[in-house]
Amino acid sequence: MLEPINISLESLNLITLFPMLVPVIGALLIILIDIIKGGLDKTLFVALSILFLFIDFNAVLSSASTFVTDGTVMGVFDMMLIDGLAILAQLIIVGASVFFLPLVISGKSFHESSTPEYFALFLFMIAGLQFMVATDSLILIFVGLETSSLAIYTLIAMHNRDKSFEAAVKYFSMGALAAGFYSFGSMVFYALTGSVEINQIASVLAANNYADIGFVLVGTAFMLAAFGFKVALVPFHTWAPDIYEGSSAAMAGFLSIVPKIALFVVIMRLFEFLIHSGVIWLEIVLYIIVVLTMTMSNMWALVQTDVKRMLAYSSISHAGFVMAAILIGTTQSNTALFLYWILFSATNLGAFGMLWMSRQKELLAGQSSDHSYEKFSGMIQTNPVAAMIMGLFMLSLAGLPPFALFWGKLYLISSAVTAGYTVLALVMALNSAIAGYYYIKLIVYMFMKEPLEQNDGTIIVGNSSLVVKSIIGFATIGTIFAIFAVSPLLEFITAFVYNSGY
Amino acid sequence: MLDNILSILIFFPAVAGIFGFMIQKDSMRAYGVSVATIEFALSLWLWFSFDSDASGMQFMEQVPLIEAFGISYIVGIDGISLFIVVLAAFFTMIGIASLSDTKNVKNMIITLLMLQMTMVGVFVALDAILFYVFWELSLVPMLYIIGAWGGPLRIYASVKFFLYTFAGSLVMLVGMLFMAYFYYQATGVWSFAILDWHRLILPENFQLWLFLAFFIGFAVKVPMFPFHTWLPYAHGQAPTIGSVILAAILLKMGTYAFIRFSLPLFPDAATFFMFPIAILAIIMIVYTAMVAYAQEDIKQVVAYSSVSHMGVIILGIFALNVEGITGSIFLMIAHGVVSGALFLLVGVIYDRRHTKQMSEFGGLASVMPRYATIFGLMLMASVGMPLTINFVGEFLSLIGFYQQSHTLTLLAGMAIIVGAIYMLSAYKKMFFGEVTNEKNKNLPDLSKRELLALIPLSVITIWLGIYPKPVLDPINNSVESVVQLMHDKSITDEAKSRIPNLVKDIVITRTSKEAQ
Amino acid sequence: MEIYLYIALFAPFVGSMFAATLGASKKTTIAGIIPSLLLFVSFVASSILLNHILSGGEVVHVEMMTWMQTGNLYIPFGFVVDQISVTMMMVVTLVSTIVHVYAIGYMDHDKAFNRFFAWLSAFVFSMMILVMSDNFAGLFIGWEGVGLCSWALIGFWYHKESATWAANEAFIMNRIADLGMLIGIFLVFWNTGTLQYAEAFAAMQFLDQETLTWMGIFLFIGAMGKSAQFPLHTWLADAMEGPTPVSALIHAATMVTAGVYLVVRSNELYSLIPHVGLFIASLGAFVAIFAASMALVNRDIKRVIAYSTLSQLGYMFAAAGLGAYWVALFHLMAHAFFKALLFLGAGNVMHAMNNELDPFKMGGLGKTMKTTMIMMTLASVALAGIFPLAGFFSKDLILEVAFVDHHFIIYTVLLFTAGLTAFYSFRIIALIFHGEDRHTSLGFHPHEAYKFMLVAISPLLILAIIAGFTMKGTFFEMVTQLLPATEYHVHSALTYWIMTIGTQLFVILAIFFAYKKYMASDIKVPDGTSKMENSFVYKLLINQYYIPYFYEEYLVKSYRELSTVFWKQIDQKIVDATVDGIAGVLYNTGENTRVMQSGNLSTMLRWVVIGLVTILSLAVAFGLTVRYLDEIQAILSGLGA
Amino acid sequence: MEIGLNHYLVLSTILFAIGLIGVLKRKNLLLLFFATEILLNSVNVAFAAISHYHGDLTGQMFAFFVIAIAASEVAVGLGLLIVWHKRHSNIDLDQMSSMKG
Amino acid sequence: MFEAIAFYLFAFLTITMFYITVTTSQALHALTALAAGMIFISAFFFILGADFLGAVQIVVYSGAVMALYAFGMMFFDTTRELKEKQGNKYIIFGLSVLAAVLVVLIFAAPMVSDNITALYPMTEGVGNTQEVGMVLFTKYLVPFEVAAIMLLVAMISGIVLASKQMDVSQTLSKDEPIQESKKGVTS
Repeated sequence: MLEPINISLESLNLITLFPMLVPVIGALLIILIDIIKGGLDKTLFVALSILFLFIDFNAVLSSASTFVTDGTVMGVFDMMLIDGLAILAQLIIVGASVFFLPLVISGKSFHESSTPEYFALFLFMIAGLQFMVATDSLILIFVGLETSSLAIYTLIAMHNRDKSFEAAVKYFSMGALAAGFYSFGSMVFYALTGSVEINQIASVLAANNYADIGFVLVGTAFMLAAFGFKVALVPFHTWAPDIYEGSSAAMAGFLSIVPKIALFVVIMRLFEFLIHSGVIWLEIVLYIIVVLTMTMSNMWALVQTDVKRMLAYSSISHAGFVMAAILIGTTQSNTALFLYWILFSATNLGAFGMLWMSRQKELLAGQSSDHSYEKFSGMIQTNPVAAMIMGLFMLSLAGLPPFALFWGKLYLISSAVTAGYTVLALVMALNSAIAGYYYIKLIVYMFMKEPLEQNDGTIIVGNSSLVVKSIIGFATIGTIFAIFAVSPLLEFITAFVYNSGY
Repeated sequence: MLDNILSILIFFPAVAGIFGFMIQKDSMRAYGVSVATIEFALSLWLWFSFDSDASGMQFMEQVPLIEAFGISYIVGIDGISLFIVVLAAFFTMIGIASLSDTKNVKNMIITLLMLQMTMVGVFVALDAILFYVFWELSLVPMLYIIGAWGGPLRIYASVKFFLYTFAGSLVMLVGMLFMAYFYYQATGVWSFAILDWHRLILPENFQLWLFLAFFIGFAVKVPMFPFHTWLPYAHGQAPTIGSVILAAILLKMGTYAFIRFSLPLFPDAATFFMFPIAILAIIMIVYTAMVAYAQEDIKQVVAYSSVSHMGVIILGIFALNVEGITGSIFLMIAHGVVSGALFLLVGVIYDRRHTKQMSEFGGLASVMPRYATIFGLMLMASVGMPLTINFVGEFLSLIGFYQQSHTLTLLAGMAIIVGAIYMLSAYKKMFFGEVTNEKNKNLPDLSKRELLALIPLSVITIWLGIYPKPVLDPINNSVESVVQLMHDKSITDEAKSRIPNLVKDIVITRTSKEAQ
Repeated sequence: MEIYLYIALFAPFVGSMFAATLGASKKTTIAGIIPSLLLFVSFVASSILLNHILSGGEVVHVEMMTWMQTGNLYIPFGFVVDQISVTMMMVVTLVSTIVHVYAIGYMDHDKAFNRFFAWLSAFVFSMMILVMSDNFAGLFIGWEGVGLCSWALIGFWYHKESATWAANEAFIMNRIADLGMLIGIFLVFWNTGTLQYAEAFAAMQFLDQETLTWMGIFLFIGAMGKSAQFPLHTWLADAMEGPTPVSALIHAATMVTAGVYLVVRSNELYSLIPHVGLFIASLGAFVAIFAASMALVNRDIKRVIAYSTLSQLGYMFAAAGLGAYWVALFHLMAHAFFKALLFLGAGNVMHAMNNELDPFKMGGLGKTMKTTMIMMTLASVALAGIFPLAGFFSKDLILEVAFVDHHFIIYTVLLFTAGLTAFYSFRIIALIFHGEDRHTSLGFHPHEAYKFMLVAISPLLILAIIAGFTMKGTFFEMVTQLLPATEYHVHSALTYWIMTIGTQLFVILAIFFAYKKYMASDIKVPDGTSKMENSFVYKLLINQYYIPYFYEEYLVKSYRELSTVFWKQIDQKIVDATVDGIAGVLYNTGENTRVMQSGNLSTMLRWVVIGLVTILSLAVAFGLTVRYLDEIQAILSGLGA
Repeated sequence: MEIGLNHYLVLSTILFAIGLIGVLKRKNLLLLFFATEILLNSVNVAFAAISHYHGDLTGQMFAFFVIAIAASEVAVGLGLLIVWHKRHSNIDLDQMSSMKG
Repeated sequence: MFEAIAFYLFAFLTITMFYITVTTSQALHALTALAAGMIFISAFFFILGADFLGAVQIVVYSGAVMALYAFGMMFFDTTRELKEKQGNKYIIFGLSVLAAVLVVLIFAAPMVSDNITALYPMTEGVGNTQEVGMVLFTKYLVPFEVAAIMLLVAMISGIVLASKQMDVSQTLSKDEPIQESKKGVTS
C-alpha cells in the first residue's frame, strides 16, 4: 500500500508556475470570448494577448527578482527549475512575442488574423516554450516542446495558402521525426542513468566516470539530431527556408527568434555538462556542425533570389554562431549567446517587419515569390526612409558596427578568443564577411538599381499600418542605439548566467 | 567647447546630415557647403589650439560605453592624426563645393557628411572598438557613393570594395579581441583603450600573430599588394567625389592604423616583418607603377599611382625611425592633397567628355591651358618634384628606410623613375600633340567652381613643399614619442638595435607589466 | 652682401613669375624684357659678389629658413657664395642674360612667347639654387628644378611628337641618375649626420674607404645623368628638339655642367677616393672621344654641337676625376662662353633657314650672314683650342694634367679627341658658310638676325676670345682658396713646348682637312650611295652606335610589354582573378549544393537521417574505440613488435 | 536464456529502424505519419523495459507522455492533411515542392 | 523461459507488423498492420509489468489513433493501391539499417549501470496503476497538465484546420471580406 503523501503547499512553490499560467489563462479567455461572441475584431485579441504577455513578462521579472535574492528556485516537486537561464530565455521569449504578435494588425487582412484561435494558439505556444526552458526534466521539455511545435504548425498553416500548408506539412513531418529522435535520445540517457532530469543524468554519469561512453555518445547523437533539427543546424536545417518562405513574414521572423532561444537554453543545459566533462567527441562534432552551419548556410544564402529565403539561411547561419557559443561553453560565451540573441531579435524583428510591411496579396508580374530582390530595387527613390531602415537592418545583420548585432558578434568572438578557440573565432569572422555579400546585395538592389516599372513605391509599404510602423520604428531605434543597451544588458545577463552555474 | 571639440568634429556633420533630410533640394548644395565649411573651420581651430610642442594626446574625452567589457568612447588627437583630420574636413568641403550636377544631389551630400563623420572618427578614436566602428562605418557611405553614382561596373566595384575591406577588417577585429584578452590576462581588466594597450609588452610569438591579424585588416585598406585589386575598380567606377575622398582620406586609414596600432603594440613583430613588408612595399611601388603605365584610362593611371605612392608610405612607416615615420605621415597628407587634386582634375575632363580614355584626348594643353597647368603642377608633385608637398614626404620616408636597408631603398627609390614614366607618358598622351579629336576642339577651360577647388590645393601643394615646418613639427614630436615607446617596449635585440633610442643618456628600466 | 645674394637668387624667380602671370595671355614683348632686365640685375648682383670674393671678402653664407626638420635630420634653405659658386653664378647669370635678350628676338614669332620666358627664367632660378645651395638637399632641389624646366623647355613645342618624346626621355633619364644622387645623399646623411657641405665634408675625413667609395659612386651617378655621361647620354642629342636658346643655355652652358659642378663641389670627397676619380676621368675621356666620333658624321647642326658639348663635358670630368678641379671648373666656364656662342650662332642660322638643320642643304651662307659666320668661326676656333682663344687655355691644361699625372692613355685619347673636335667643328662651319650655295634651289632665303641679337651675343664672343689669357690667373688665385691648388707643370720646358705646339699643329691640321673636304664646290650630299656611307664605321656613327636603337628596342619596348603583362596577365589574371576566384568558389559551392534543398520532403527527411547516421557513426566509432582501447593498443603494440 | 535489458533495447532499435525506413520511403503522407508512430512506439518499448529493469517508474511516465504526444500529433497531422487534401485532392508529398533552393 | 518465449514471439510479431506497415502498397494493410503492431507492443508493456501503460497503449492507439487514421483514410480515399515513386531504395534501407546496426553495436554491450538509484521505485504489492497515479499526480503533475494543454492545442488545431473557415482564404482573396461584410451591415 502506498503511503499517502503530505506535502505543504508552500513547499510546492507554485509561484514558479505563475509566468507560464498567465498565457494559458489568456488563451483560454480568448477562446471563451470567441465562444460567447464570435466575429470580434482582431485588434481586441491582439490587445488581450499583449496584455497577458505583459503580465507574463512582469511575472518573469518578478521571478527574476526572486532569483537575484534567492538564487535558483525549484518548484512543484522539483519539476520547475527557475534559474537564470530560464528567466533570461523567458524574458526573450515573452519580450520578443510582444513585438511580433501585433504585426498581424497590418494594412491588409490575412487569414490568420481573422481567427481568434490564432491568438489562443499563440499564447499556448508561449506557455509551452516557457515550460520548456523552466525545467530540467526531459519529459517536461518534450511536452513543452511538442505543445509549442503543434501550435506553430497550425499557426503556419493558418496563413491559409498553398505554400503555408506545404510549409506546415513539411515542418510537421520533420518535427515528428525529430520527436522520435528526441525520445530515443532521452531513452538512452534514461537507460544509462535511470533518470530523465539533466542534473541527475549529469551527476550519475560523472559518478560512473562516463564508463558507458558509447551509450552516452549514442544518446548525444540522437539529441544532437533532434535539437539540430529544431534550431536548424546543417544538415538538419532543410526545413527552415521552406518554412520561412511559406509562413507570413511576421511568423517567419518570430520563428527565427523565439522557439530557437528556448531550444538553445535546453541545448545549453544538456550539452554544457557533456562538453565540460571532457566528451571530446561532442566537442569535435559540434565544432564541425557549427562550422558547417555557419559556412554552408552562408553559401546558400548567397544564391537566393528571395529576400525571405535569404533571411532564412541567414538565420541558420546566426544559429550556427550561437551554437558556437554553446560549444565554447564558458560563462562569457553563454552570456554572449543571450546578448547575441537579444540583439539579433531586435534586428530580425525589424528586417522581417519590413518584409511584412511590403507584403502584397498577389505576386508581382514576373515574380515567383513574395519578396524577391527585384521588388526592392530602387527603393531609395520611391521610399527613401523605408530603404534606409531596411538597409540599416541589413548592415546590422552583417555585423557592421555600431549597429545592434555587431556587439553580439564582438562579445561572442571575444568569448571564442578568450577560450582559446582561435580558429573558430577566425571562421566566425570570415563567415561574417561572406554573409556581408548577401546583405549588401539587398542594399545594392535598394540603393543602386532602378525600380521595377510596376513598382511605384506603394508596394513596399502596401501592408503597413501604424502598429507595424511603430514596431519597425522600435526595432530601428533598438538597432541603432544598441550600444547604449549593451552595457546594462551585459551586466544583467552575466549575473544571471553566472549565478546559474553556466 | 574646446574640451569637446573632437566630439563636435565627429558628430557635427552627422547631425547636420540628418537635418539635411529636411532641406529643400535646391538649397542642399549651399547647406552642404556651409556645413562642411563650418567643420573645416572647426578643424582649423583645432589646429590652432593644438599644442605643437606636446607629444602626447590632446583634447582627450572619455566616456565609458560598455564598462564590463572595457569599451569606452575615447577620443584624442596628436600630431599624427591632427593633419589628417584637417585634411578630411578640407576635402569634404572642397568635394561638396566642386560637386558637379549629379542626380540626387541631396543624397550625395548627406552621404558625404556621414562619411565625414566616420573619417574624422577613425583618426581621433583612441579606443580600438571605437576605431573599428568608424573604420567599418566608413565603408557604407562609400559603398553607396560608388554604387549609386558610379560607372557601368559600379555595383561590382562597390561590392568588391565593401566585401574586401570588410573581410580584412574582421580578421583585424579578431586580433583586437585577442589584444584585449591579453590585456585582461595581464591586468585583470578588460580594456580596448589604445593607450592602455601601449603599456602592454607581449611575448614575441604573440606579437607576430597579432601583427599579422592587424596587418590583413590594414593591408587591404591601404591597399597593399597583393590585396590591391579592389582599388582600381573602386576608383575606376566611382564618381569624382568618391575617388577624391577615397584616395585622399580613406586609404590613409590603413597607413595611419599601422602607426597607431602595429608599431607601438608590436615593435618586435614590426621589426621581424620589416623586410617582408618592405619587399611588398617595393613591389607595390614598382609593379603598380608599371601597371599604371600600361593603363589606357587616365583615372586608372591615377588609381594605380595611388597604390604606388602608398608603397612609399608603407616603406616609411617600416623604417621604424623618426625620419621615416614622420615622412610617411607627411606623405599621407601630401598624397591626399595631390591624388585628391588629380582625381578632381580627371573629373573635370570626365564632366566635359564623359570618357576617361587617354586615346580620346591629345593636345589639350592648347585647348585648356589652365587645366593643363594645374594638371602639370599636380603631376610634378606626384612624381616628387622638390618644393612640392610630395617630395618632402617621399624624401623623408626613403631616407628613413635607408637606415634599415640600403639595397631595398635603392629599389624603392625606383619610385621616382617609374613614377615619372607613367605620369609623363599619361600627360603626354593627354595634353601634348595636336588636337586630333574634333570633340576636343572647343572644350571650355576650368570654370570658376573648379578653380575654387583646385587653387587651394595647388597653393597647399607648393606651400607645404617649401615650408613644411608647421606640419612637420607636431608630427615629429608625436612620432618621437611613438618611436621611443617602441624602443622601450621592444624585447628582442634585433628590435632594440633597429629602433633608435631617442633618449640616449637615460637608462630605461622596463616597468610595464609583462603579459603572463 | 646678403642682400646681393638674395637679389642674385630671386631676381630670376621674380622674372619667371612675371612672365608666368602673363602666360595665358597674348604674346607681349614686355614678358621677355622684364625677365631679361631682372636677370641683368641678378648678373650685376653676382658681379658685386664676385668682386667681394675677389677682394678677399668673407664667404657669404645665409640660412634663409628651415626646410625640413625631423629626427636627426635638419635641412635649411641655406645659401653660400664662395669661390666656386660665385664662378658658377657669374657663368649662369651672364650666359642666361645674353640668351634671354637673344631669345626676345629668336622667339619673336612664337605664340607662347610669354610661357617661354617664364620657364627660361624659372630655369635660371633653379640653376642658381643648385649652385648656391649650401647643402646637398638644396642642391637636389635645384637639380630637379633644372630637370623640370629642361623638360618643359625641350617639350616647349608640345604639339610636336618628337619634342615631347625628347622631353620625357630627358626627364626620365635624369631621374634614373637622380636616384643615384638621392642614394648618395642618403649615404652622406646616415654616415655624417648632416647634409651641410661643410660639416659633411669635414666628417667624411673619418669615414672608411668603402663608404666613401659608395658615396662617391652614387653622387657621380647623379652627375652622369645631368651631364649626360655614357650610358645616360642619349637624351642630350634628342634634347635639341627644344628652341635653340634653350639648347644654348641649358644644354650647353649651364645645366649639363651641373654634374661637373657637383664633382667639383665634392672635391673633398673625391680627393679621398682617387680610384673613383680615376674611373671618372676614364669615363670622361671615353665620353669625349665617343661623343666626338658621333659628331663627325651627323647631319644636324644642333646635334653636332650637342655631341661636341658632350665631348667637352668628358674633358671636364677627365680633369675633375684626375683631381684638377679648378681646371675642370675653368674649362666649364670657358666652354660655357664659346659653346653658348656657337649655339646662338646656330640659332641665327636656323632662323635664317626656317629651322632647317641639315648643313648639306645650306652652303655659302657666309655671304648673307657675315657676322654670324665670324662669331661661329671664332667660337669654333675657341672650341678647337687654338691659341690664344679661351679653349686653348682650358683644354690644353686638361691634356697637360693627364700627361703630368702619367695617365698617358687618357692623354692620348684626349689629344686625339682634340683633333676630332676641330674637324667636326669646322666641318659644319665649312658646310654652312662656305662652299657652294645649296639652299637657294631649295627655296630658302636666308637673312641675318636682328641687330640686337647680334649685339646681345657679342659679349660671349669677346669672352670666348679673351677669357683664357685674361682670366686664368685671377681665376686660379680665386678658386684655389677652396680647391686643391695643384699646378701642373710639365717637368721639362722642352716637353711642354713640343706638346703644346704639337697639339696646336695637330688641331690646325684637322681644321684644314675639314675645310678641304667640305669646302669643295662638288661635295657630295650624303644620300646613302657613297662607299663611305655604306661602311660599317659610318653606319655605326650615324646610328650613334645603335645605342638609342638598343634603348628603344630592348629597354623601352620591354618595359612597355612588361607593363602590359603585369597589368593584363598578373594583375588581372592572377591577383584579381584569385580574389574573384575565392568569391566564385563560395558562390558556386552555394549554387551547386543548393540542390540539397530540392523542396521534396523525402529529400529533406533523408538529409536529417543522413545527418543522424553520420553523427552516429562518429559516435559509435569513438565509443567502440574507447571501449576496446586496451585491445586496440594491444594489437597495435603487437604490430609494432 | 534470460531476456535482459539489452534485448529490449535492440528490439527497440530495430523497430526504430523500421520506422526510419518508413519515414524515408513513404511518399504518401498518411503512411508517412504511420511510420512516425512506429518511431515513437519503438521508444516506448525501451522505456518500459528500462523502467522495469531499473525498477523505476519514470520510464513508464515518459512512455505515457510519449503516447499523449503521439496522439496529439495525429490530430494536428490529420488536420493539416485535410486542408491540403481539400485543395489538391492528393496527399502525395512529391506534389509538394513549390519551394526549393 | 516464458518471458523469453513471449519476448521473441512478440518481437517477431511487432517487427513483422511494422515491417508490413512501412512496405505494403495497400494502405488498408498498412493501417491494419499498424494497429496490430500497436497491440503487440502493449503486450511488451504487460510483460514488463507496466499494466497501466499497456492499457493506455491499447486505448489510445488502437482506439483513438487508429480510429482517426481510419477516418482519415476514408476521407483521403487511399483505399486503392498506392503508387509511390521511389527514389534510391538502397539509400533508404542502407541508412536505416546502418543506423540500427550502429546503435545495436553499442547496445549489445551491457551497461555498467552503477550509481543508478530509482527515484520512483516500484513498490511491491502495489498495483501498477496506483503507482503510476501516485507519481503522475505528484512529480509529473506539471507535465501532465502541460500535456493537457498540448491536447487542447491539438484539438483546437484540428478544429481550426479542418473547419470550413479555412475553405475561403483571406490571404488569397483580393478584397477584404470581413470589412466588406461589415460595410454591408452598416449600410
